[in-house]
Amino acid sequence: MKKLTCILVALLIVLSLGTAVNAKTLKLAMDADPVSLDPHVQLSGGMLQYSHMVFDPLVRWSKEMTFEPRLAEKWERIDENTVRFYLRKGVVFHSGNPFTARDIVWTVDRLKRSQDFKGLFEPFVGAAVIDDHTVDLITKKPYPLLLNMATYIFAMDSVFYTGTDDQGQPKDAIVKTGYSFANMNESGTGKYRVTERQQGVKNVFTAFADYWDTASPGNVDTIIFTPIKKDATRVAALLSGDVDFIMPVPPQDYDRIAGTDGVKLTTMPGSRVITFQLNQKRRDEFKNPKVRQAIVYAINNEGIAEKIMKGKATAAAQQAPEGYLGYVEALKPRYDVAKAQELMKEAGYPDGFECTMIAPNNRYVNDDKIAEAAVSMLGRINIKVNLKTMPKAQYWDQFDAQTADIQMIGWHPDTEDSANYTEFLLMCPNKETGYGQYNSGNYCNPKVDEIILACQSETDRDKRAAMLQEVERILYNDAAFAPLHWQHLSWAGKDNVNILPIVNVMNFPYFGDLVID
Amino acid sequence: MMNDMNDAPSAQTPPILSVRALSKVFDISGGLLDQLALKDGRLRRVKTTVKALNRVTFDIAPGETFSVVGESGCGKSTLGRTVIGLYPPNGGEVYYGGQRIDVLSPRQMLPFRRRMQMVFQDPYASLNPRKRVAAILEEPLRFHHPELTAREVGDRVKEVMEQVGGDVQWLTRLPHEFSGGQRQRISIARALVVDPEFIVADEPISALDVSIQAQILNLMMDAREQRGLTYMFIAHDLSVVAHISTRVAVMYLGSLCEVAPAETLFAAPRHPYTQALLSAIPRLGKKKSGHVRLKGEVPTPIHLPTGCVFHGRCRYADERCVREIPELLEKDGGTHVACHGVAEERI
Amino acid sequence: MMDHWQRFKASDLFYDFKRDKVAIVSFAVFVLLFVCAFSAPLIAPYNPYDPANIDIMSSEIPPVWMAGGMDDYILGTDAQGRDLLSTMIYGMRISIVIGLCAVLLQAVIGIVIGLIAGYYGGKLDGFFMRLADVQLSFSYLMVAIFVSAVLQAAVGVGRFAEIAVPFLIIVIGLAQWPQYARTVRASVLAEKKKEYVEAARVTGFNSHRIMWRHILPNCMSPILVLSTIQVANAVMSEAALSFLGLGMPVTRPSLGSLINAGFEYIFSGSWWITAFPGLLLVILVLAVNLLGDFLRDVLNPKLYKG
Amino acid sequence: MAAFIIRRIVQAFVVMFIISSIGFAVKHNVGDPVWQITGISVSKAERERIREDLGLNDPVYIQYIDFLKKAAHGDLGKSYFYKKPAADVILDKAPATLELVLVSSLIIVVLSVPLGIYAAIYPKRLFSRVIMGGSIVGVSIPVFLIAIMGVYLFSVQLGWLPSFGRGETVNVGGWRTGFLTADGWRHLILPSLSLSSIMLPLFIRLIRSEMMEVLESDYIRYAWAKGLNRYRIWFLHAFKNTLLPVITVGGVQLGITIAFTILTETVFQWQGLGFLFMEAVERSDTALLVAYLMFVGMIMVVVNTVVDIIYGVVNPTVRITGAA
Repeated sequence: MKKLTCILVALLIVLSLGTAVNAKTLKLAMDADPVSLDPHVQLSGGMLQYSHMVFDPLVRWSKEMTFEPRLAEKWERIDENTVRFYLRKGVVFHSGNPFTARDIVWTVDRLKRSQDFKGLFEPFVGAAVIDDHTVDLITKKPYPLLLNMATYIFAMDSVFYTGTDDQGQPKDAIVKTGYSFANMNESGTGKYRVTERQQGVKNVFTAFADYWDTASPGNVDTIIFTPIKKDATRVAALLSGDVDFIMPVPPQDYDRIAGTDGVKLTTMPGSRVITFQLNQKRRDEFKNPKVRQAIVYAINNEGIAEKIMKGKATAAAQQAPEGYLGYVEALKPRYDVAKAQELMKEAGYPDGFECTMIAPNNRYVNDDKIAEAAVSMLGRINIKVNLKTMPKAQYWDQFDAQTADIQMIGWHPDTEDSANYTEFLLMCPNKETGYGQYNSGNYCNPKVDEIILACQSETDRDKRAAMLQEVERILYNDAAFAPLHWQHLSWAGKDNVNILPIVNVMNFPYFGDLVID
Repeated sequence: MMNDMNDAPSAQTPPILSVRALSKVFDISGGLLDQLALKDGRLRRVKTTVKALNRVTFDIAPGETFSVVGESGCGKSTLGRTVIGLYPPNGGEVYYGGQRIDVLSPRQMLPFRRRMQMVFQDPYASLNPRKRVAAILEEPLRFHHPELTAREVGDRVKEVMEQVGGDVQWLTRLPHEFSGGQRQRISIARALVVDPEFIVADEPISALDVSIQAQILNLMMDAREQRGLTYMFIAHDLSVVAHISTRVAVMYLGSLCEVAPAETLFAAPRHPYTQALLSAIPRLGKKKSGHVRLKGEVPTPIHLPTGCVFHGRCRYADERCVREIPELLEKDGGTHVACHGVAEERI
Repeated sequence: MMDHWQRFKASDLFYDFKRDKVAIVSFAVFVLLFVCAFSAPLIAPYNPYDPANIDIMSSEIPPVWMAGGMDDYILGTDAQGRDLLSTMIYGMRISIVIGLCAVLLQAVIGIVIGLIAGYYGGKLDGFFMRLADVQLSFSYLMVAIFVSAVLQAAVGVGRFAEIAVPFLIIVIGLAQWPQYARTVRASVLAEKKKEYVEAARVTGFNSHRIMWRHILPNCMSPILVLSTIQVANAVMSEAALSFLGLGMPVTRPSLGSLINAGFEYIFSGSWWITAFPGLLLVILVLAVNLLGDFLRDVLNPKLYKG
Repeated sequence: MAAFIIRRIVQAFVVMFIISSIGFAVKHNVGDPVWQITGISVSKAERERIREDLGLNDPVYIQYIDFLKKAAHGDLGKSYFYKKPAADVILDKAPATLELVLVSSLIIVVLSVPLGIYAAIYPKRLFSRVIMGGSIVGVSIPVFLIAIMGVYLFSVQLGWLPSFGRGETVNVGGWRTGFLTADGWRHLILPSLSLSSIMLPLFIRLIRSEMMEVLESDYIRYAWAKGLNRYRIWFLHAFKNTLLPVITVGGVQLGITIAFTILTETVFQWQGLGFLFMEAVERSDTALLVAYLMFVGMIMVVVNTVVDIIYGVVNPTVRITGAA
């Protein structure tokens, strides 16, 4: 046994030496760089991608949507409100401080203070130290998504972030719009340290010498991360060899990249659903389910997925994609112009009507082109749509004010759970509870609300699935919204960059595990 | 202060035009910020002005040809333009036919516009290059006589055109198709077409060839005969003035030096400046006369000399001339002279 | 009318025109494009605004001579499945309308201000010219971005498609009036000194009449030359604004927004979506610029420099 | 001179005031920054709290007075995105744009002067016709089209030149320069060429027409009559006098060039002020917008002043108004 351990250790050392010798540099281009070095400043894809590079979560999603141990080696449910996590030993922060259970408690406390994360951690009472390497996560009531939330707990160095900085401000302050210690400095347990940062221009990540995960095959020593906002420029940068890896890839360039020697494209179905909401408060016509159905029938979302998304999108008929609890296989896209025209006639609008639509032009993949295509499609059933597309900076303001009759919105659940879609997009809008915050269609069905609220504390997986599927069926029959598709995720890189093993449906590439041949 | 011209301009007929103590100052200092200057370490506002006319007083009787002469820059053109109302005066009064006109609004001024006209110096600039001759002549007529029919307008234009020696065919052409002399005929026609009583002619022949000058002068004199016009004729050339004028005014640096009937003035100039000016005219049959040389240089109208504006260049000047501005006083034979020397009978 | 034509035929301008091959060709090209643009509903194979003609399934079809091209779509289709040729013709109509109207607006604003500033001078002149200086130093792009922000807030986003054309006309018109104002003012200052203006005043005409009927006609050559240059500029400005996403909405594309939309496809192999509108835009602008050059040579006006 | 300087300073203040008011008036229309700094699933109440903290709920005039007070002390507000004072961000990005404009201006000067002079001296030669023809084609191609074609040809197809960014930069006392590395220069080529493509044809034509006018003038004829060396006539006598209008126009055009950096920098992802401006618009980073406008306004006032002074120096017959 001892011998075996010796051999294993030796092997590990050789392996790690080997990786050290083969250290590679990755030139990476994404559409935006992290807005801060403080992972709690903003809940956004970009910040989570950054967090996975510099910090480690307790657990993380695997490709198969199961939980993979990271800082927590194992966990167990000890009562209906508590899960105990056994933490990895010998882990050190970039500052050199050892990682302990106190850091997790400190991090959860901070998450509950963070403006962006406090919503997600609302069901939690907090975390409790059992010993140096054991910690309990306690919720207020039975919570089915406790582990999902544990993927957001990226351990921060409580010692490093405690005290006051040279400007006299507390180091743990979460500041969105100005200077703070945490915005400018980091100490995580992750594979990479931030060694150079020119915001919006260039970020350099360098491998941390004392990183705990020596079993990882990753051999990238330095990541030079440049944000490139314009799709075409990002593609040009890859094609001209200026960068090794880009994400996301615009669909129109899929063929070009796939057909170019030396670079390759990787795509994967995603869980962000793109929809149109039909505002029943602004238009009486949309109160009529027949009109809503007619619109759903008129939109050729399979055509959009095939042509505008170049086949890299899955036409949707519901909110949750395959693999989610709420997914109902029987619900299929319903494109049928004749049926749509028939429905319009039945609803009493054979000559159609005129209405307005807004959509962002830089938020979702090809969002403006999708909207434009939908306008033509609705034209076929005599609904004349005035479309205005705008940058997302202006869009959310307009969306929130419900300035148009039809508004586009895409949604990806932070919880990776079906219920989250409905909670934000389709539950009756309620200022106090915050449900239906993005329900600009003002669809309101008490039955749906009731089921969703019930499944929030339903920990039985099968029962929950049945409830969530029921909701999808109701929404489908009501044509509560016009579904378009689930966006696929896309990455492209040079041939020697092994993209596929490190990417996942959340679009958090685990760069620590990246292998460059 | 007031001289006798004020009370009784003329014993016989009332004057058609009376000018009283007319002053005109041009401000050339630009905007507020341009006026700021550092002086003695302090920021001050400094205005720069050109004193173009200084208390000019005269009368013109109906039927006269009243000439104003002086070297270039002396303010004679400004005088003409101020009299006719192109420039608003800064002081003094202008009367036409006994009515004060310098204070009238453009609308009140309209009836006088028809009665007072002007002929300009440069025939190349005074006709609108974009308008056909017919339009140039018809526009004022239609403007002042909207009651006229197209035919009546056409007839009157043709009539005037013939009077100035033009051809009816000229009417369809553009100004650039004509010679300078022809243009000046058109200019005169434009002035005549509204049937005025009084015309300010601002050096109307000085831009023309010598051979043409006489034709134009004759044309103007004929028009005076036929229409009973009164002229205020501005010139820098005394020899031209000599045989057409009834009276002549001599100007120097914005002030009148001497106003006298033409014959008197040319026979016996009283003011030292007039004397110098006349001595410069070459005359046929006369041998080199005693050419009066002036000393010094012409001062600028920005920094006007004290006292008599001419004192710096006058060989008769004394201490009073430096101190006190001489007034235009009547001497014998209808001559008015502004000179202390003449008044004191030193000269 | 005949009379005018006869006179025009006899004029220097026409004489020079007849002898200048480049001018003839560019004039012919411009007239051709102009006629095409305004007879769009007659000559375009499809109506790109009619949803019945747009099928997403026939998007990105290459031009007819390329593999995969279809006879129905001579120059291929764009990313939405619109016939590119028809869309370009309609788009050109929008570009030309915006270009001409924006110049008209600039000209009206600029001429009025230039005339007033030049004729009255003084404080008014100082004010307008400082305003022009300030605005010129910001160029139309920045002015347009701000004006568009204000106007969009004023009309609400929902109805933007309906007001996009007048909106762009106003943006470009407001952004470039100083060019006219300065040129006109310079000419007015020169003309004002001429005696024909004094003659008009002596006749008793009011300032209004003198400015518009006497001075303005004499400032026409620089205005004419400037206008040709400005039409070219306005078409380019519209393209630039559309390129930045501030221009025509995607459903009623101008040449500029077509180029912008196509830019995203340039690496994907669907080069025609950008290339043909781009080429058309360059030809249109070039024709107008060459005409402007010809006019400048013939009329030889003093343009305000800068 | 003193009055001239005072006048310019007053003018600068007026310009700054106008710009800041306009910037302020419209800043609420470019979007709500709170949406940019929070994740999408953050609750409405939380968002409202942030808005309150940032003072965005105050009436606009109060915000404006607040801004003016701070601006008087040189504080132009804080960029939400960069989490730094807006003035710092501007100064940080200015070198990139200034270097780009500088290189473009150099290209323009180096090419337009000889070409313009040549076309003026030998107007009938074939090469002159090529220059003039090329220049009119040049003005007719939108700058973004040239930039796109440049990227497509030289970066993607041929792979000779980088397609975006500034490349390797060196920080010299806070000025991040691309002039000191070969990589930096390689990255400068395409952006500076496409930026200069707007002004180069205009300058060639301007120099040509001014030079031709001067060559027609009496004193040049007189110089020929005197039998002076032709190069002396062309370059010493004629060119010196064509410089004057070129300088004036150059000053005005510099402003337009700076504005055009918006287009060029957008295509090339050049991390300068133009790019910053478009990003600030897209992110509704309003403090940055106002600061950018004021900075550009400031540059324009300074440039205009310098041009006027140079004008006065080169041409002593022109008196700068108010000069004592």
